[in-house]
Amino acid sequence: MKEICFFAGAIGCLGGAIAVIGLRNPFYSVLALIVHLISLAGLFLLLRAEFLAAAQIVVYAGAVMVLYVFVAAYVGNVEESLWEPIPGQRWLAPVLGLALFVELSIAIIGSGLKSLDTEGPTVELGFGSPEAIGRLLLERFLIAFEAASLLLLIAAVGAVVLAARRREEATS
Amino acid sequence: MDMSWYLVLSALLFATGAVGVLIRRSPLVILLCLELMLNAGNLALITFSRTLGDEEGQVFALIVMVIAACEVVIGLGIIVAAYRRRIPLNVDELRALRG
Amino acid sequence: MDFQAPTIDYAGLSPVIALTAGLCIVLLVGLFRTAPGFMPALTLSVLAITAGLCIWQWGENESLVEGALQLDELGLAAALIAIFAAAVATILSIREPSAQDAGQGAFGALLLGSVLGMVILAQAQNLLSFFIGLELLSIPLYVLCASAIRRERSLESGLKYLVIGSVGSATLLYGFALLYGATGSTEFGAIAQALGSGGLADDSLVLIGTAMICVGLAFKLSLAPFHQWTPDVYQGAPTPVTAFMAVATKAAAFVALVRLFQVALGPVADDWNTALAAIAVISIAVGNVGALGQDSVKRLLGYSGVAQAGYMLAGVVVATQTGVEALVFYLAAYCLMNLAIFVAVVVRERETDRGDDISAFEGIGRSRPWIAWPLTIGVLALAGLPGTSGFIAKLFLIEATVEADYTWLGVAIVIGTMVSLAYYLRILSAVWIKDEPAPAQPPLPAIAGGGPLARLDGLEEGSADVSCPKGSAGPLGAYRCALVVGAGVICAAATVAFGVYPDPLVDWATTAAESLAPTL
Amino acid sequence: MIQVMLWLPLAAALLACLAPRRAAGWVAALGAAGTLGLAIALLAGFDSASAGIQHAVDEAWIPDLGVRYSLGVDGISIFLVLLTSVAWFAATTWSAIRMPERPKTYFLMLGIAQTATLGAFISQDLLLFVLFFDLMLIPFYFLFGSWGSDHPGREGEGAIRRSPATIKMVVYTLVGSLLMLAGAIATGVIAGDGTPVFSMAELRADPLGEDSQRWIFWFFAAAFLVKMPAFLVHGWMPDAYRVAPLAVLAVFAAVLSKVAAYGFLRVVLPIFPDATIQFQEVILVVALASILYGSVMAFTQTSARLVAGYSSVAQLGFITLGIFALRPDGADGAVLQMVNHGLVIVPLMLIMVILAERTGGDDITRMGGLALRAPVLAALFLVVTMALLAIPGSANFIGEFYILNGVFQEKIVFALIASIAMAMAAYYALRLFQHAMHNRKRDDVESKEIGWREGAIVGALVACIVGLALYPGIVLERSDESVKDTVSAVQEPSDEVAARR
Repeated sequence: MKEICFFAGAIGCLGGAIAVIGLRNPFYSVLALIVHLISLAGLFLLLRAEFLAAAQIVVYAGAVMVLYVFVAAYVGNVEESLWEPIPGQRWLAPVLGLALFVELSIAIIGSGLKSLDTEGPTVELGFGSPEAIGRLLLERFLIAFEAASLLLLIAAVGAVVLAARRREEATS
Repeated sequence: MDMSWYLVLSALLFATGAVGVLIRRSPLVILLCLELMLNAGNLALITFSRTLGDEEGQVFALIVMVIAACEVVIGLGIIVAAYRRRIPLNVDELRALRG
Repeated sequence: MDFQAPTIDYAGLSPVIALTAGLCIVLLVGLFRTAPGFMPALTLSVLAITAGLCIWQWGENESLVEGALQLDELGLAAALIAIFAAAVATILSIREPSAQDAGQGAFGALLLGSVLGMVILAQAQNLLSFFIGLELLSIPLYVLCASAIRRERSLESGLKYLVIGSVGSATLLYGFALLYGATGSTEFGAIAQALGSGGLADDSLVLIGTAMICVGLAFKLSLAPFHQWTPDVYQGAPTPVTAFMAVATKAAAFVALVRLFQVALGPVADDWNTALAAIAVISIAVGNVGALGQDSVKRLLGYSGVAQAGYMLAGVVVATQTGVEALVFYLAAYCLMNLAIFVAVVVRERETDRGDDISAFEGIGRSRPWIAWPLTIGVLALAGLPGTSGFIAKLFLIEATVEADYTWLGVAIVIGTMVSLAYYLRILSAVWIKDEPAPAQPPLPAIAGGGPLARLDGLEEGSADVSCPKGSAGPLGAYRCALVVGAGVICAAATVAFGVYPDPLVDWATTAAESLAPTL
Repeated sequence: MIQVMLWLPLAAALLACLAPRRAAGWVAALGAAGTLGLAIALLAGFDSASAGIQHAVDEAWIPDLGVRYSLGVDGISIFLVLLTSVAWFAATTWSAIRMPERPKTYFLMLGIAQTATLGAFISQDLLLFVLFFDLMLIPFYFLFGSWGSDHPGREGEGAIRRSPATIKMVVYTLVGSLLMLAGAIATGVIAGDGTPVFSMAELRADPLGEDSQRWIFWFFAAAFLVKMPAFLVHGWMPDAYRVAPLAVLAVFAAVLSKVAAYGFLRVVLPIFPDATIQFQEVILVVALASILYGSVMAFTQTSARLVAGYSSVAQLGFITLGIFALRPDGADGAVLQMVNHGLVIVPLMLIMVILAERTGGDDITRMGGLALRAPVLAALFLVVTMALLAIPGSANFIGEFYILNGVFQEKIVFALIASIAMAMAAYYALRLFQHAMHNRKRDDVESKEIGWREGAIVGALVACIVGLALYPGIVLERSDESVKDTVSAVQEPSDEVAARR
């Protein structure tokens, strides 16, 4: 059962990812990323990260992607040209990507860590629950938590700075 | 399922994202590809968190989600600002800066 | 609920708290209409308070908030450098179009946010704080780079920086994930323990993870071959932002790098020091060669920054006490000399319509001694000539490399310096040898003949006015120009002073480096 | 006292910046005069029987790096200090009379340059020496660049512009200096145990291993040969000489090249004795090549500046030859010759200023006919020329004689070839004089007597030349002990080598 869930999630995840980089219309790419994100949330569930799975769906697939959709619609879904300025970049990039993948796979498979070849230790019931995560955030990772909230504030300020309409512009 | 499978999947996602950053020229899609790379990192973190049986990795992943959201906001902000000023944002055309 | 609040040493955390509070205050006050010059003054006072708190905490050495941050002299040293750079950038940003566009309040808040990120990054003692600090540093900078949204180049540079910076972050994150997976911890101390005890040192996860961390940080530190964004972003960003970015980011990121590599990855030093040495040499070569043909001073400084980062990396590679001392010394010296140059760039950018092109500096040796001298001293220091702190800094570094049996790295630094002379001298020859192009400026007052120390007959006659564009003359104008030029003069004077009497700065760097002593 | 002497020029120059524009030059000149006075006082208090360092000052400067602020003079450096003070006094006073544009910066640069040069001569710490050696160049970069003039160049070649010419000079010489910096640091670190040691005395007492010496030797030799300049690395010289302002060129040519020769004596011989012996012949060949090349070039040039420049190449070749004979008499001659050559070059350049003003350029084919109308100038020039060609009776003759004597006993072939070059020197010196003074006067040449103030400066310098010619012992007696001491480092092993053969 777990295997089936994993492969379903993995296929959705990877298919979404490949569609993101493969589709020429940015709008479709955004939709593909949503598929990817939802499948990923499923995998998170399999890994006993319930809270993160929920956050992934609510925050990411919900809020952030809506932003993407709006911008994609606003900027317009201009088709990307197939003309390539650096000849060979198209086939060079996959080669680099493949090399990266092989290298990472070697790292994973070649690792002497025993625990990687298991399904993971049994964990108690509360693992990955909002309570457990929240406790860590407020106890051990308080600084990171506060910094992250400040980061959100700064991002908001940044967005305002970038989006503000200037006087001259408004008049012209 | 062995945990290695999850990790290999995350490596694959990371590589896909990296390829996307390299071959795509629309900044919007490049932002999407950055998401892919960060998500790959998140998947790895959560997998390890499961392997090790402690939640640190999950907290890390949560913070990364926040960071990714912030990057998206700024990136989209720049794209919109550029669009409003009719600046073509094809990353390869950003060559006014090339010396 | 058995919730246990962490023990927080508020005194130790006070610089971080002061910056956070200051950021919010600046943001809120910025919403109201205030007298011009008030917002920068407010930002400056926040920075001053933070600097004061850093100095107050100097000498403390403890772990803060459950090991998230490490309060020690090394982190505080980086914080002080970043704060100084931010102060100069704030002064430079007064009347800067991009800051006006963004609103001085937002500009100040973003700047403070970035400084906060640097302070956290420099003190980070676990992977999570490290990562969030790095992002808190970078994200405001992306916005600041793009903040001159009327200029096409600024937006481009912001986007480019964002994309490349995020690629770096993602790579770093993946490296962190692998390291976490292999060692089972995010704390530097625990990671070092795990690496030191078991047979983990040669594990492929650790190796590849370390490699990805190197690459990710190399993106952030603009080390070759991950430097391509640097010249573009330096050129496109508003100059005060470039000045801040060039100096402060390096300081914070290098200190964080040295802490991460010495403390957490210390047991596997053999894995990374060859790789870092290779990156250092490539950066020295690429940066110096790239700078040769540049006409834009900001681009030139971008490439030279790549080379300088290569020099500094040598201090990390050697992994000795002297190496870290040399690194901290170099960072401080680099801060002073670079800012002296950027002051001149900002002034000339506003005075002429030639932007930051090297021709904008032609003949200013005659007409604008108050700008020309800081610029000259800064460039001489970057080139590592004696009589400036740049010389002592190079001396320190080379000595560290030779001591640690990396003589070839020292020789690489020397050869890089030789190449760099060619482009640094181009700036000087524009300043002192070429004549000022005929049109443009109105005839100048008698100060033209004054030397750098002709303070007495210079100041009243309006050396301040001389360095000002016509447009901003007004009650604030003269004052502001005195401030801008004064910042440059102070940086240059400090550069010379530490070149002649380096002891205080050496002691300072030594104290800072000693906080890593147990792990070296 | 030695400290006051070192920093006085800089202090005076800074003071000059505060002084009113008119007075700036005179303040600086006063500083130079004071320095000269102190240098003479140093000589007066000098104990000629001792070989060691006198008037020593030794304080920690950067303890963490092992760099010490360590000064002192011995029988070799005392005369070079004196030469420096004399040359700078002449040039500064001369400039004060003529008042360059932007005088404050000009005199500031001149002051920095003097302090740096004095520092190089009196520092007893290897890194301090390197620091001053590098620093020396920077003010000259500005002086050449800002106050020099573009040179029209010879026919068939384009104009020589200041900016590239000065950059070329700085890059050439600093490349050498930076290598030297690396070499110096390596020496200190290798010699030190934990903390590096840069004290010359300690380094001398405990030389490095032969392998280290071998490569570090070349780092130092490169710096010194470029600075001299020696043949093959002299590429910066012609352009820089042609664009430089002459009063500045006077001190530059007179003193800076001597720092390089002094460096061989002070640093290379004592600290790297094994390598010196090993590479003796290589350096001798370079020196000989410089002599021949310099002499040949000197009598084909039409620019008076280049005649002086190339003759310097030849003279420095001679001096190097003397030093690398590795015998006391050769080195004695080299020290004497350093002083002589410096003393000759300064008045030569200053006279050149006058000639250039009268004829509108430095082309010797355009000069001429001044001897009758300006007898004093001509007479002064004659004495200088005679000294330049080392006529018997001049101190230069004695210097060259000592050098040749030294080389003769060591390497006879080199000595024979070098003596040919002496004859060549006679030719180009006379050619210069004849063109400038005798030939028929051209119409556009204004032949006027030298002004009294300028005349006094040149006259005083010429008096020094004559004085030294009458009593060269003043130098030889005092420098002998130090020279012997210096050369002894390389002598014993050298004799061993000879014995083995």
